[in-house]
Amino acid sequence: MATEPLTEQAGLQGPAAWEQEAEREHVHGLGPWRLGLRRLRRNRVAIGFGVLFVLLVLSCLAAPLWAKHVAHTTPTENHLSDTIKLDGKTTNVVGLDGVPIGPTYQGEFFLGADPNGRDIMVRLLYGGRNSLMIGVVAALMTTILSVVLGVIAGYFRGWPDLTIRSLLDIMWSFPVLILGVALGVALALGGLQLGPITIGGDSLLIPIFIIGLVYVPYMARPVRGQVLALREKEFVEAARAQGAGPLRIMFSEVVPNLASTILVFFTLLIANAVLLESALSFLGAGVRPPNPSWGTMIDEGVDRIATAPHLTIVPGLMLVLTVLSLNVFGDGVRDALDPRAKVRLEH
Amino acid sequence: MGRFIVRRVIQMVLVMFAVSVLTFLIFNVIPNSDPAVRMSGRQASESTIEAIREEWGFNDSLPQQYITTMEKVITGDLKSQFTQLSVGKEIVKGLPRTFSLAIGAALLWMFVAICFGLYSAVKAGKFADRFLTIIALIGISMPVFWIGALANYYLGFKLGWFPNGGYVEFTEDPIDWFYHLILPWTVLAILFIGFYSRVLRSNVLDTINEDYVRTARAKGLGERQIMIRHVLRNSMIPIVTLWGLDFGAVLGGGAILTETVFDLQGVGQYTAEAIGQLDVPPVLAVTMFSAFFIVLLNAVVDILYAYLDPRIRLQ
Amino acid sequence: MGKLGRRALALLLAALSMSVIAACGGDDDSGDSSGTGGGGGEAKNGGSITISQTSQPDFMDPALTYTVNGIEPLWLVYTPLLTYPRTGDAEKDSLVVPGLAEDLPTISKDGKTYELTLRKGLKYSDGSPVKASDFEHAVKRVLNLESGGSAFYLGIEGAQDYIDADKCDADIKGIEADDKTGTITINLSEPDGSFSNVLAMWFVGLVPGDTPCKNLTESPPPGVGPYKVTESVPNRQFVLEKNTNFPDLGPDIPAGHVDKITTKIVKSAQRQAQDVISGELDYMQDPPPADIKPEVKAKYSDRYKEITTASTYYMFMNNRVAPFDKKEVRDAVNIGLDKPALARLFAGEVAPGCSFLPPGQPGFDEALDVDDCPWGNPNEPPDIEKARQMIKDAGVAGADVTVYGNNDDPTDKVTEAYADQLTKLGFKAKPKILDGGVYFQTIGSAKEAPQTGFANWFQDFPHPKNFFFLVDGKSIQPTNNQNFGNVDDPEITKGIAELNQEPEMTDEVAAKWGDLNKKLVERAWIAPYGHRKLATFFSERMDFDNCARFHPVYFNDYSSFCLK
Amino acid sequence: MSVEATEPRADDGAPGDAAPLVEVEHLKVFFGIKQGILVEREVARVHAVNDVTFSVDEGETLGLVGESGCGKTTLSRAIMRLIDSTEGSLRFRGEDVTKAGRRQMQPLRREMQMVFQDPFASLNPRKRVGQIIGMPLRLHGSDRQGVEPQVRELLDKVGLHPEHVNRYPHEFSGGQRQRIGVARALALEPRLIVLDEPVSALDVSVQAQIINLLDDLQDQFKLTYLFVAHDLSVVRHVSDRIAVMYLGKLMEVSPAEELYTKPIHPYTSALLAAIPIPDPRENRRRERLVVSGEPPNPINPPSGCVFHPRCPRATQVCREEEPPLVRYPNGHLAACHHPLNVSDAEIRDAARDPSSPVSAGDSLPGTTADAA
Amino acid sequence: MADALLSVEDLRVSFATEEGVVEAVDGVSFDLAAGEVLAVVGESGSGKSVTAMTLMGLTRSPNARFEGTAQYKGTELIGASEDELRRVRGAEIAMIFQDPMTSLNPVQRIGKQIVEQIQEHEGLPDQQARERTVELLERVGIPRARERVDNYPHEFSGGMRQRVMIALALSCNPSVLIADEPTTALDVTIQAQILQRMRDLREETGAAVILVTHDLGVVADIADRIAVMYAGRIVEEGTLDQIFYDPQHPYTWGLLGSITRVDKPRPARLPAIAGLPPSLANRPQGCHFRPRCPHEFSECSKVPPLEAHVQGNPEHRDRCWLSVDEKLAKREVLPGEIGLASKEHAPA
Repeated sequence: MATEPLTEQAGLQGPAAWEQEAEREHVHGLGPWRLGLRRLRRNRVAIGFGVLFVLLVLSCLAAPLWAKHVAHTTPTENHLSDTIKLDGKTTNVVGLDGVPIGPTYQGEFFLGADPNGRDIMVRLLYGGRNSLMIGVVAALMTTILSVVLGVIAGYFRGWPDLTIRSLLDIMWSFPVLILGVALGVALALGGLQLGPITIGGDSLLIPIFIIGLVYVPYMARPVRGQVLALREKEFVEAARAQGAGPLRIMFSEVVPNLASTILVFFTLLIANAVLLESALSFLGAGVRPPNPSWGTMIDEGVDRIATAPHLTIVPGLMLVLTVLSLNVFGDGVRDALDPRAKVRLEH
Repeated sequence: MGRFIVRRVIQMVLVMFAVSVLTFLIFNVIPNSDPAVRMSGRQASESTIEAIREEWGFNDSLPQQYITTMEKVITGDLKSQFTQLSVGKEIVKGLPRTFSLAIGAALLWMFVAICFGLYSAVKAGKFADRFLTIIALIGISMPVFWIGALANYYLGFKLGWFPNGGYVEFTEDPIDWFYHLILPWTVLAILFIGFYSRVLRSNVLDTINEDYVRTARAKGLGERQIMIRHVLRNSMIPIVTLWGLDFGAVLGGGAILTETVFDLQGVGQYTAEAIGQLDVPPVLAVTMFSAFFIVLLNAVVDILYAYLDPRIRLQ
Repeated sequence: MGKLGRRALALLLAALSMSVIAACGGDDDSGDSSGTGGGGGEAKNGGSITISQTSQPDFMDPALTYTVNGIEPLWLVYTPLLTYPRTGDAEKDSLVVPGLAEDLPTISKDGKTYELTLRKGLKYSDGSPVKASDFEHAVKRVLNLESGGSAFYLGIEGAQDYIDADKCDADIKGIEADDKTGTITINLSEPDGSFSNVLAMWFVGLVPGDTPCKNLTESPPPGVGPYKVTESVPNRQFVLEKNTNFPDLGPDIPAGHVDKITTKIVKSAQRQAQDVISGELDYMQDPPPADIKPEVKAKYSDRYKEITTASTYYMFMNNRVAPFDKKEVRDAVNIGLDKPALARLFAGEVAPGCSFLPPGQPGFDEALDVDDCPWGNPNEPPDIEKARQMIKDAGVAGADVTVYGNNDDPTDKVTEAYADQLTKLGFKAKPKILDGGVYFQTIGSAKEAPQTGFANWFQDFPHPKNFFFLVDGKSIQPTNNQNFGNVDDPEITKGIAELNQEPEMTDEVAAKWGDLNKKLVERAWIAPYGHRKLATFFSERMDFDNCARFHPVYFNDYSSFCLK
Repeated sequence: MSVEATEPRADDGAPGDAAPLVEVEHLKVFFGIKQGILVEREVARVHAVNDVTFSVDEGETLGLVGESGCGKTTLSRAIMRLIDSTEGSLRFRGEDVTKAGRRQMQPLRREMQMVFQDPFASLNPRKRVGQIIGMPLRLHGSDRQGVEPQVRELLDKVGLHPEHVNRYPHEFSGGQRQRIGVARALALEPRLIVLDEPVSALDVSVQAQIINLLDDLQDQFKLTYLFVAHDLSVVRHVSDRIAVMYLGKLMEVSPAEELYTKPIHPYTSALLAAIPIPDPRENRRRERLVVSGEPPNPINPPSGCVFHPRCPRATQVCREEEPPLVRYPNGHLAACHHPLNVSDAEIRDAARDPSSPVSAGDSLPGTTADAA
Repeated sequence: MADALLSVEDLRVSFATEEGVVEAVDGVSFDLAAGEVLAVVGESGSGKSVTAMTLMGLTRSPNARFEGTAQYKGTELIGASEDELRRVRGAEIAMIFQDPMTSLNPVQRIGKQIVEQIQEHEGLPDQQARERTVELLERVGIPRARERVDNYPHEFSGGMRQRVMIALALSCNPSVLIADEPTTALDVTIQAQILQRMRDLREETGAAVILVTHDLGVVADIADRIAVMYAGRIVEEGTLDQIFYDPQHPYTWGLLGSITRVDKPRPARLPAIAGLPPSLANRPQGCHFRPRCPHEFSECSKVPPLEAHVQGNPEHRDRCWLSVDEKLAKREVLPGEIGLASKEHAPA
């Protein structure tokens, strides 16, 4: 971490020979952050997708506005027997045979309706809030747990390390999705009791908890590895030589050096968490109806793929767009800051 | 090498033990509800719940409960609460299908990912690289069940290019077997291709800058030889570990979504159904089973790895 | 797994007892075919067909199976002492006739003793002779295996003692069988007007007396019936082949047409429908899924029909919990319930109605489902304004209501729609979707005290008793309660008790049940909204006109299937 | 060649005005090599530092020299109490700190500081220079406001601009960074500074600058240095005495100039001979003795004298008996059965030094030489 | 020089980096005669390694730009195609790298790595190539070479690996050997062994050597001629004795002066060059050494040419505006013994 990793990232780089010579006399070099930012800014695609992600988040946050002022409905309001004027013709929102209308591209039912006659656009935005919320909070949970565990294991070594590492190794042995599913099934009924806090089985906190947990090994292991490397750095020895205690060393010497890794992981974790949420929901072990999320919407839609393909395609595209924007942006951030961070995914 | 293998096998057994303990804890300790009630599924009477409690020993101490559970798993006495069918038998029945899916997909994704990753790395920074990068990222951004459902419906049913899901035994008709698996293989591979090609690309770029590659170049070797003998082989080593994990996961029924979408009725789909029914014993068994597969594959890969990379053996 | 696997379960398992028995095949709104065996020509014999089910039958064992997946094939393999005819005439087919018994039972005056005699010379499919004592053994298996059907046979004297003994070969005091004469005497501890129906259930289809007391799904025992099971691989397929040892039981109980029926388990209902369209499958046991149905109806109506079953879908309203403790509120819900809207969620698979008793049940009055419905014609939009006003008047507007439902398709959608309708009536309603696996258990718990929610029932046999226990004050329990709304109308409770004593279903008794039904509906104890339809869909090579017999109790009759 | 005579100095605490600042007695540092599944156990031990005894007096500079893997860096870390020693004792200004915990060390940290080898790794890249140099001050009680002027002063002392206080390490060159490292070590006005290869990562022209700086600071602040290096030519310029290590053991301890002119131990002599002289003619004149072989594995050090497998003078006794540290005139110690550059008389007068390893034999060179 | 084996003319190499364009090599010219040892000396960042590697085409990358020529036996190296270069690499010009720990492929047996090169250039059958490899390993002093040929690099110590690297470099009898800091990563006793071996081998093979190093001790040991580089340029070039005993450039003075020695009494104070090496991306105008030079004057803002100044020594060239006399006068100020020695050996 100490020397700037000159990476392969598109564009500028010196060959190995040059780096070797340059390595030792790096006068007035750029700081890792500045360098990262500069690289990132050059990566227009990544920036573009980053902006797209922000737009997606903003539009999901604006869901109530759309619902109230454009669609004139709520995410839960049924329009089973309603009709709507389309090109002057009166059309059932839901046909007698249960087939809902497709996209109208007008204010109401912009992206069509679901079998309950609910406005897909409205549900899409509200569902996005849930999906994104789960993604962000779960990623946050993973990050915090991983950093705490990784730092403790990497810094103290010995038995705390052995314990944490074994635990992570064991968790690592489970396929992400199956571990998620197992937890989902275990928690579906009674919910979770964490000390005095009880979380109901259909609470959104359950998928957050599950997703936040299953990715811990994927982040904690690299963090631990990095802490192990950092702890051998002379500046950590220097701090110890000056009498700094373990806590101070961890927080003021080690953790700041993890910042770029954390940032990279966080972005990519959100993407994976959103994706895992959809998979768990699809399997019935994630978000429980009636809470909408993109995963549950796809799950509901797949059954009507022949008569109402928009039910599957629309939330799926939204999901892909969101995850893709995070992945591209995250990839850009990684290339700019920490080219070696890797996240494994579910199947 | 012999010692290494023995050590690795002992380690594998220990990890499997730990995995079984963790699985047991997930199902019997974490939940906030009576495990007997959960286990008994739908329309259980008090007496059924009581019988299950008795059968699984939920009143006993935890270690005793663990032993009871493991006895059931190992002796194949584990039965679905829902169908009363032996979970072990059902898993065995699903294995050929799961293996067919896993092996084909794993070969496909490895092959394509190597091509993509290598090409991308060689063309780093150029248009081809950026294009492949975006393709790869799209690949890892698509939910398998979504793309699978769309492919199945549009390519399988609407256009009729492929069978509409389902599975044909290899022994019955190898060509039809292959034909039925093309879509599932492709869909499952898409995600891995995306991921592996990215990892390989970055590994290759790391390796290209290694001193020994410079040495190889200074030796006057051709670019192709350098890439294959020196760069690719060394870049592949970390990927083999990853591959072991993922291949193990898919072998062990990890491809729940793909199997379900294409109605392959392998171990994964069996799990998916059990989830839908909250049928605990199959989920417990598959969870343990798939982790065992990963642990096993991991050990195999490590041994392979020690063969590939002689440095490992000494550690 | 998405809905692919769940939807089929939904249909078949949503009912409390999971047994689905249809009635009244005449109520056929899909066209001219009445589905009788004698339509336009002669049914052809021979050939093999391949059909499909969405999920493995719960058990391939007559003593245990309690899902339509198992019953539909197995009732043709294991004929009980009494049975239902298979003639194609719906009315006739819902009346109990002698099966392996020579005649209908002789019932003692007090209604407690049933006497039957086994026909002579019967042979199981494996050639072994049928003995009178095999009946007792069949009952023993039901009781010993704690089958879901065991409750039906607890009325037999000594049944509980037998269960407590926990030994397969212990004696059931109330059953005496003489293998020489073939006489069978059954003593009940209390009279039971539906016991003949109970004796006609597949649970007690006769099996050899040495059949072990264990789940025989993987090697079903021989039985007496038009077909025998020759292969059973759980979750993959099972095969029925013609039973060459099937004795002549009279014209109303015919043998089958095709020689071999292979049933494949295909998890995706969509795939099944597509395969039936393309001819890879000849018949699907489930109705085509909502997604494919428009196409099926449009293009393949010549091999597709829908029949309303003896089932009722209703919302329970817990009258022990506010706000449904007020009659005005329950009235208002009945008025405001948008039945046609809910029917759309079933993609037309529900016939809107008001009656609790479904068509086909004695006492069913068709008028109650249409014009005589006290809450307005169920086929028309409700008077929401009126209902709103009533709720306002009752002073409960704005009350929080949690609406229970499960995640089976389309129950979840129904629940959400119902919650939305309650919201429109002035409540603050929120759906609570539980997993299908635990739903009925949860709402049957007094601790949970659910306010209102989804419920339904499919008949086990054509007797109103089979429906009325759902609203019987005596059946209220703290757990596993099936009277979800805690309905305890003194008059109705008393009426049920009295009518249960009637040994025979005379027109008079049926009319009395009808009165109870009307009272139940008028007093708004529950909010029924319709009866479920099922469908038959054949491949092109099947002879749809002559061979699609629909049985009022057991649905599609495989023994009628034939090729063109 | 005349040597500016360093006063003969008794090593074992002869009466002087000051007690030794650091005393290391029979210090051993072994690293366990752990292996195992889930539960790890020690399968082998690296004998990094193997029974070493010496002391550093106030104000002097002790050079500690040896090739990579000889244990010199481990020894310096052990003295700084950055790693635990396995056996032996460690005293700082008479106080036993062998097992001292962080609390006990805290006040002593003021007095002992360290400068590290790698100017890039020794400064936290995420912290500003001010924070880096200010950290020891903050740790020892200064408040935030009080620190900055001190930091500026320190920067000035080591030859950097005080304005650079808000810069990050990456804005400096290697030499400048090493100055920052020195400033950090100086912050608490310590008595002892352990310098771990402080110049080996620097270019020749910058090396000289840093060595000069260290020299100046020592004069200015009366510092005591423990100067660890692999390069005998660099050590020479700063050291009063030099200790030569090989495979975890002390081979020779000598006043600086005497070591270069009169190396007693064949290993020292080989080291000196191996250093190429940047003077072509001198080089051509010089007869170079190249030692063959490579240092053995410290997991399994050779028996007897650890240098015997490579030593041109090795005899049977070298394989069998570990030579004690023997005292020669001028406070010159060497652990060798077949010493160089000593007269017979000196051999006769030589005595076993108490700082010899416990496992060393008693035979002195004279006796064994006859035996050989 | 007409008889030069390798002739480099005005070589310029620049790289586009994150921090702008860096001129790593800025107009380097030298000739290498058959059998001679040319030492390229300089501190890190002086461009010495880049120069050496550029000759082999090892610095080629999309971000690099090259100007000038390098002729090897009439073949142009700088603009050569990869195929042409491949024929030269390993066979005609071979290279030894600094870090023996990373320069060998860790997952290939060392024998194979050498055989690979032999077969690439000479197409020998396996058995013959293997025999040659064993021979080579014996020649560089690896004991039990026949067994060890099948070992992996990690089974060798650093010194042994460097011997393997040398064997590898010599395997096709190259005419030019480029050794880039071959001993820097080694301990001093091992370094001595390697240097000795290199000296012996050089005599045996007669290969010309370009030795890239920062260590003047090594240079004094082995070199025939020296080129001193500073910030991308050669600032002084001459024979071993010329550079050591009659250095002309103030930077060379500083370099020689700041060396610590074990064979002479230590000076009270080390003579050091003041200031910092110039920033790589941002070098001073004119003479690059100007900011650190104690003798800087107005002329120094122009780039001094590399020319011979000392009479009668046309091969002794330097880049300094001072006249020879001025230098002689000023050099006395520097107390380095070697530099002073030149007085005794003043040009005749």
